[in-house]
Amino acid sequence: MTTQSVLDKQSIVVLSLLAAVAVLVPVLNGLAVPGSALHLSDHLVPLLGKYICFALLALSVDLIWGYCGILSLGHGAFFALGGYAMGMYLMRQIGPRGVYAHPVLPDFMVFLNWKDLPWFWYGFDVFPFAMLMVLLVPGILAFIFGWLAFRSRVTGVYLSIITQAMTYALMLAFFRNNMGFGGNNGLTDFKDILGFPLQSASTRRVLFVLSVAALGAGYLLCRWLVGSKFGKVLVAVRDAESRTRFLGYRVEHYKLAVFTISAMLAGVAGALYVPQVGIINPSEFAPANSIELVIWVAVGGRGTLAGAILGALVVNAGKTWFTGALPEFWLFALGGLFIFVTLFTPRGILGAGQGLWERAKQMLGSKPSRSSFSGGGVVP
Amino acid sequence: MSMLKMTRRCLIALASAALVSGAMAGAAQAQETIKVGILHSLSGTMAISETTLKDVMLMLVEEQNKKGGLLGKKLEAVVVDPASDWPLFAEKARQLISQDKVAAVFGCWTSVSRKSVLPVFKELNSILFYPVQYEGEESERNVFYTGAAPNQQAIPAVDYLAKEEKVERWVLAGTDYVYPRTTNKILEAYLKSKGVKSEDILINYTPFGHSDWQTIVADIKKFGSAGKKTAVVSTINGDANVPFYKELANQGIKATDIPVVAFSVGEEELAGIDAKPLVGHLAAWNYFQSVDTPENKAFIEKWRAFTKNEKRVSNDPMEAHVIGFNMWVKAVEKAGTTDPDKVIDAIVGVQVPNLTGGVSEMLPNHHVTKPVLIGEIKEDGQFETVSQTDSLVPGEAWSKYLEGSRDLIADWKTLKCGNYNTVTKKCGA
Amino acid sequence: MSAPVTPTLLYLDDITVSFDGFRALNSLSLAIDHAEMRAIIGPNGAGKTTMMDVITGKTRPDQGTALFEGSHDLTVLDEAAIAELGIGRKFQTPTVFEMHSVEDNLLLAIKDKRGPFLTLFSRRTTLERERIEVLLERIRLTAHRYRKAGELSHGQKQWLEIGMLLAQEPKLLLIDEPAAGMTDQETADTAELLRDIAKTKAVVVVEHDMTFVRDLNVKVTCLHDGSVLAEGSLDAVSANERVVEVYLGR
Amino acid sequence: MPSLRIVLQVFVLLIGMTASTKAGPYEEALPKFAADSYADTETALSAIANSGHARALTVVEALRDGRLLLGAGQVYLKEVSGTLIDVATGQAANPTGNLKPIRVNNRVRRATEAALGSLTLLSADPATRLNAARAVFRSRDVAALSALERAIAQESDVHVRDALEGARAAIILSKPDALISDKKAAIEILEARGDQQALALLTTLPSDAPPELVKAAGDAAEGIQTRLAFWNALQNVWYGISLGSVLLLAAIGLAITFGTMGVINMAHGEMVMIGAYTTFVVQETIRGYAPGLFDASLFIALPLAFLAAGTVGIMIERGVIRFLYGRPLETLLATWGLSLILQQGVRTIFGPTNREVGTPAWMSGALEVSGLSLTYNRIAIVIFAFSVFAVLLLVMRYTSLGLYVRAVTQNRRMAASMGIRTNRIDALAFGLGSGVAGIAGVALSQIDNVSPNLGQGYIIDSFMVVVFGGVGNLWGTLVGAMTLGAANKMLEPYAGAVLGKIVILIAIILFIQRRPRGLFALKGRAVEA
Repeated sequence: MTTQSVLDKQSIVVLSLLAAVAVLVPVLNGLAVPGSALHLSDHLVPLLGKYICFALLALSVDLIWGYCGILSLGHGAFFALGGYAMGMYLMRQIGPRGVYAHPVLPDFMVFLNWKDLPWFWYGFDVFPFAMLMVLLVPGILAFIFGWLAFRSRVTGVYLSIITQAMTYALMLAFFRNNMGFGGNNGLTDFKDILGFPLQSASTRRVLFVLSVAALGAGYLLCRWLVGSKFGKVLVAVRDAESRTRFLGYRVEHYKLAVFTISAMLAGVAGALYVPQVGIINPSEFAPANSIELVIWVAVGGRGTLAGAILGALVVNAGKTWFTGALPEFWLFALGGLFIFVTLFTPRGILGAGQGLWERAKQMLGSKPSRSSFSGGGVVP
Repeated sequence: MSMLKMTRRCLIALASAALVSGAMAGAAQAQETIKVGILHSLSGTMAISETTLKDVMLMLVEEQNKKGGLLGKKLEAVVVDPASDWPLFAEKARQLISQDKVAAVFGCWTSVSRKSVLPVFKELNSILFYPVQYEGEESERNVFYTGAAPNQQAIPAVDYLAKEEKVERWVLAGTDYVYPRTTNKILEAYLKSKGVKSEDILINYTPFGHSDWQTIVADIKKFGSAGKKTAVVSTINGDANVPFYKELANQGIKATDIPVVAFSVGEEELAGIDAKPLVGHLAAWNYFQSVDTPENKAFIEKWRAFTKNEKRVSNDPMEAHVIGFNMWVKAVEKAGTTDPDKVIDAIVGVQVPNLTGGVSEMLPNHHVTKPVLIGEIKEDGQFETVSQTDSLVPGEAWSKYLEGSRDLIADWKTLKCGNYNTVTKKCGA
Repeated sequence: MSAPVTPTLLYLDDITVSFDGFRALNSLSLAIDHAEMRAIIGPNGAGKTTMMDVITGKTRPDQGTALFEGSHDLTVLDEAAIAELGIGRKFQTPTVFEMHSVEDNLLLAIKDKRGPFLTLFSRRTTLERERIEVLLERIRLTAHRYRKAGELSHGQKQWLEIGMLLAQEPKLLLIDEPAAGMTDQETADTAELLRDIAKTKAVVVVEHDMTFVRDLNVKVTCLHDGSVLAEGSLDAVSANERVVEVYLGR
Repeated sequence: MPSLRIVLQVFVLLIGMTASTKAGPYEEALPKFAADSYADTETALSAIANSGHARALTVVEALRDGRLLLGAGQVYLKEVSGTLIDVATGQAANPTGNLKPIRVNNRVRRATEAALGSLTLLSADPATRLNAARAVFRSRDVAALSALERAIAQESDVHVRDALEGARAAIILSKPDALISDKKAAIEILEARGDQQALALLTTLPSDAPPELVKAAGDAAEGIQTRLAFWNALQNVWYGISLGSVLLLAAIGLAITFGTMGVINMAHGEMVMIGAYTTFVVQETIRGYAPGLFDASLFIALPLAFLAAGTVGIMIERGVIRFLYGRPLETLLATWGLSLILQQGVRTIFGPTNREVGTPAWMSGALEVSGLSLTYNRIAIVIFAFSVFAVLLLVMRYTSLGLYVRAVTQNRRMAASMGIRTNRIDALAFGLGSGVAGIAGVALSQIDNVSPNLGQGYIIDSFMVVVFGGVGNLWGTLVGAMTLGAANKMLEPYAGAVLGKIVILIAIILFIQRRPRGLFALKGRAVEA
C-alpha cells in the first residue's frame, strides 16, 4: 500500500517533468548554439535554479500547512538559516582572496575590527560540517520552537503570529552588525564552492541540476511521509485534532516531527538558493517573505505536493515578468492574487484543474475511480 | 513517446529557422540603439528614494537623444524593478546585461544592493554607475562610484563643526548597517586623532525604521548638557529620520543648542517633514538644490519640465547620475565604442562640469572629484550653503583612518588593481 | 502502579471545576463498574460534557479524585495517555476524519503503537485487516469502506465514530448524545448496538432523548448544577421530585 | 569661550569709540555686515547689541528674521510692514539694485539669541523675559550682568525671577573675578535649580578654583545627581507610558476586529495609514483655503479619518471578509493581499515619498515639570489613546451596537434568530475597528512618517499587543500595550533598542506558550468552539 502510494500517477508525472528539466536546461544552456531559439541564456539558469529552490521551500510549507494544518508565517526563517549556513561555508572558502586579504576573517569582520573568528564560525570551512549545519540549525530551532509551542497547544492563528514573531526577532538580530553575520549586507562576494568557481556557467548548471535533484528527493520524501500511516495521522490532526488526541495519538509529537522535517527541507532549499543568487542577507527573514511563500502554496493548491511546486514556479515567474514589464503593478497583481485565490480557488490551480477534469469525466459518463492514494489532502 | 520525438524534431527545425532570423534581428537592433539599463527599486521600501533616480535617468537619456544620440545611434533606456529585494537586484542586473545587452547600467542605492550585483558585473564584464554616497572600502573595475566617499562628506562636515561651531563633544548616531558603521569608525578615529577624548564621543545604533526616539533623544540631550558644545553626526537612514527630527523638535533641541549634521538627509527627505523646527540643522553633500549656478538653474528647469511638476525637488544622488551619465557619454565618444573594456579604459581622466560650478573628474580609483558643501536647513526644506571646500575633493576608496585599509590604494589605470597594498606591494594581498 | 484503591472501573469523587467563577462541576462523585452501562441525563449546563472532559483529561479539575481501574490518576494524565489506558470518547457532534476513507478512519483508531516513528514505518497487518472487516460489518459500513467519511450521512458518521471507539479496544466508552439527529429506526439500532457493546465493556451514555434512555434500560444518573441530583432506574429518577422540578422549571 | 571673545570685542570697540567721537559702535559695526562672512556678522551683531543704540533691538530682530538686507555695501532693514529703512540713518530708503538678506548660520543665530536675551530682559511680556533669561543662562554673557541685575530688581513674576537669578548665578560662577562668597551663593541657586545644565556648570568649574568652592560645587552636584536619577526613572516610566499609548492606539482597532470578531486583519496597518493620509489631505486643504484653521486641523481630521478608514473597512468586510468567516487563516492571507493593494494604491496616488504633516502649535514643545520633560505631542497622544479606549469600552458595553456585536460574537445563530441582522453587525463592527485604526493614524502622523509603509511598521507590534493581552478583551489590550511599552523602555537603556525588542519578542513567544490565550484569556468551553 505504501510503496504503491509513493509511485502514484501524480508522482510519476512530477518526477519525469523534473527529470526532463534537469536534463533539458543544462543541455540547452551548455550545448545549444548561443543566439539560437533553443539556447537558454546564461542568466536564465540561476533564475530557474532560484525558482526550483523556492519550489522546495513551498513544498516544505505545504507539508505542514497542507497536511497538518500548521500555518507557519515564519518559514522564511528556516530557509534563511540554511542559507546562512551555506553562506558561511562560502565565506570561509574566500580565504585570503577578500579585499583586505585577511587569511581567515571575512571582509566585514576585518572592517569591524574583529580580531578573531567568533566561535560559531568554526568548522564552517569544512563542507560536510557546513552541510550538516544546513540541516541541524533550522532543525534544532524548529524543534525547540515547536516543542514549546505544540506542547502548550498553541494552535491556529496564535501559532501563525508567534512564528511571525520568531522570524521578525531573527531578522532584527541578524541586522545587528554585532551578531557577526555581516549585518544588513549579509554574506556576499562568494568565490567558489568545493573548488569550483561560482561564476562559471558549468558550476551553475551543476547547481541547477542539484537543486532539481533536491526538489525531486524532497518531493519523494514528502510523498512517502504523507502516504504512510504517519501522514494519515497528520491529516487526521489537521481535520480533527481533538479526535486524534482522544484516539490516543500525542498530537504534539506528530506536529513537532513534521515541523522539524519541514524546517530542514526549508534549510536545504536555502542552502541551494544562496550559491545561485550570490547573497544572503537578513531581509530573507522579513515576515512579508514568509507570508508570500504561503501564497505560492495556496495558489498551487495546498495539500497537494505537486500544487506547492507549481504555485512557487507560477508566482515567481509572474513576479519576474511583472517586475520587468509592469513594475508599478506588481504589488497590485500579487495582492489581487492573494484575494482571488483565497476567495475563488481555495484548492488552488491544481485543485481547480482537477475539479474541472473530474467534472468533465463525469459528464462523459465514466465512473469516478478510486484514487490511488487515500492519505490525501484537500484534493483526492 | 513518439509524440515527444515528434515535438523534439519540430523544435529543432524551428530553432534553426529562429537562429538565422534571431541573429539578423539582433544585428539590426544593435545598429538602431544603444541600450542603457536603469536598476532602481520602484516598489518596496527603497522606492521612496530610488524612483526619482529612475526619472532622472529617463530625462538624461531623452536629452542625449535630442542632441542626436551617441555615436550616431539613439539611446534606449531599459527600466526594471528590483523591488527593494537584494537578490532580485542581482537577477535583474543579469537580465539587463545578458538579455537586454545594455551598454551600461545606472543603478542601486543601498550598499547591500551594490554588493549583491557586484559579482554579476564582474562576471559579465559590464559597467555600473553607482550614484549614492557610501562607506567606501571598495573599488571595482566594473563600478564607477559617482556619490561621495566618506572623505568627501563626513570628514569635511566634522571639520566645519569643530571650526565654526566649536564643537568638542560628539554624538555619532546611525542606523545599524555598514555605511553608518564604517563612517562612524572613520570619524571616531579621525576625531581621536584630533585630540577628542573617548568620553566625549557617544556612539549609538538603531534598527532600520526605528520610530520611538524618546530615549535616545533624551540621552543626546543629557550628553549635550555637560558643558561642552555638542553636535550630533547623523547617519540615520531614510524612514527613521522623520520621527527622529520630530522628536528633536519636540524635546526642544534647537540647532543653536545641539546641531545635527546628517549625511543621508537631503531635499527629498525634508519634503516629508515640517522643516520649521529644524532650521539650522545641517547636512553635508556635494550638491544642494539651492546652489546658485547657471548649470544648476538650467538643470532644475529641465527637470521640472520633464516631470511636469513645478515643485519637484532635486538632490545629491541625482547630480551624481548627471555626472556619471555625462562621463559615460564622453568616454564612449572618446573610445568610439560602447565596449565595456574600452570605455573603462577611456573614462579615467574624463572631466565633466558638475552642477555646482566645478569640473568633476573620474579618478583612477573609479571615484570622482567633488566639492563638499555644508548646508543648514531652511524653513522651506531647502539648504543654505554655509561652507564649501575651496577646491574639489578627490574621492578616496580606502580610508586612511581605518586599520585594515590604511595601506590600500586603488588604481585602475597603471596598477590595474582595486586593492593594492602599498606595504607588501601586491595586489589584493 | 500502586494497588487499586477501589474496585470500580471509574471512580470520581468530589470533582470541582470552575471557569471564571462559574462552577461547571460542583463536588461531583460518580462510580462506574466494569461492564456497566450508565445513562447520564440532565438539563443543559448540568455539567455533563465537563464531566467527560475531566475523565478524558481535556480539563483539569480544581479539586477531587478521578481514578481509573482504581489506580490510574486521571487528573494528571493527558488525553493520549488516558486513551491508551482504555477510555474512548465519542463527541456530541460526530467527529470523524472527513478527508479519510471509512477504512482509514478505522485503521487510525485500531489499537496499535501511537508514536510518530512507529506509524511512519508501520504496515497494515493481516490481523488488522481482519479486525477492520469485522468492525465494518458491525457498524454496517462495509459497502462504504472506500468512501470519504465526509460523504457519509449523519447517522453513518455516528456509527463510524462508535466503530472507531471500538477499534481502540477501550475498557470504558464515553458516548455523548449518540442518538442526536437520527431517525427512529437508527435510534433503535444504536440502542441495540450499545447494549451489545455493554456486554463486554463499560459504557457511559449522555443523552437527552428519554425514549432512547428507556430503550437502553440501564441505571440513570441525573446531573444538575455540576453535581449528582438523583441516581437509580429511569422510573425512579423520573419520579424524583427535584428532577421533575429541574426539568420542568421551578 | 564665545563670551570671552565678546568681552574682548566689546573692549576693542570701546577703545574705537573713544578714538572717534563721531561714529558710535553702532555705526562702526554696520560695514562689517557687508563682508558676508559669519564671523564678521557675529562681531557686528555683538557690537550693535551692546551699543545701547535705540535701533539695536530692531536690527537684531531683523537679522534673526532674515529682514536685514545688503545692497551695494549698505545695510537696509525691511520692516514687518515692508518699508525699507537705511539702518545707519534710520531714514526710509529706496535703494536701487539687488538686495540680498544677510546670511545667518547657527553661530550667528546663537549670538542673536544671546543678544536678544540681554536686550529683552526688561520686556513687558513675562514670556519674553523668561526666554531672555534662558538665553542669557545659555550664553553666560558677562556683558548682560548689569542688565540682569536691573531686571532682577524690578521683576515681579516669581517664575521669571528664578530664571533670572539662575542666569545671574551662571554668569557669576563662570566669571573669573567674581567674589568667592557670590560664587557660593551662585552654587546654592544652581543647586536649587537642580537640572542637567546646572549640573554641567557645577561639574565644569575651572581647574584653578579655590578648594572650598570645588567642594561646595561637588556637594551640590551630588545632590542634583541623586535627584536627577530619580527623575530619570520617572522619565523612563513616562516614555514607557507614551510608547504604550502608541501601541494601544495601533492595536485597539485590531482588538475589535481580531479580538471580538475573530478576523485576522493584516490590512489593519493600512487603515492606520489611511488615517494618516487623511490628515495630510486635510492639512493640505487647510493650507490652501483656510490657513487660520491649521491648529484645528487634527480635530477636523479625526472624524474624516474615522469615516475614511471605516468606509474602507466596511468595503473590505462586504467585499472579501464576509466570505471567509470561520476560516481565520484564509482571512489572514486575503487581508495581506489587500494590504499590498492599499499600499501600492497610496503609492500610486500620493507618490512613494513621505508626505509632510505639520504639528499644530499647541502640540509643539515640552512641559517641564521639575525634572520631567513631557513633550506636548506625547501628552496629547497619551490622553487621546486613553480617551479612545474609554469611548470604545463604553460603546462596547452600553450601546446597542456593542451589545449586538457581543451577541454575534458569542452565538451567531442565536443572535440571528433573535432578529439581529448579523451581516450588518459584522460590517459595522469591522468598520468600527477600522475607523478606530484610522483615528490612530491621525495621532501617529504626528510622530512617524506618513508614507505608504507606515502601516507595516505597526502591524506586528499590534498583533503582539493583542495576543499578549488576550483576545476578546479590551482591558487585555490596554494592559498588553502598557506592559510592552514599559518593558521596551525599561530594557532600552541597558540592552539598546534592537536587543531590547528582540528580548521582548522572545519573551512574548515564551509567554504565549505558558498562557496560549494571553494575559486576560477567557476560560471555559466557549473559547474552544
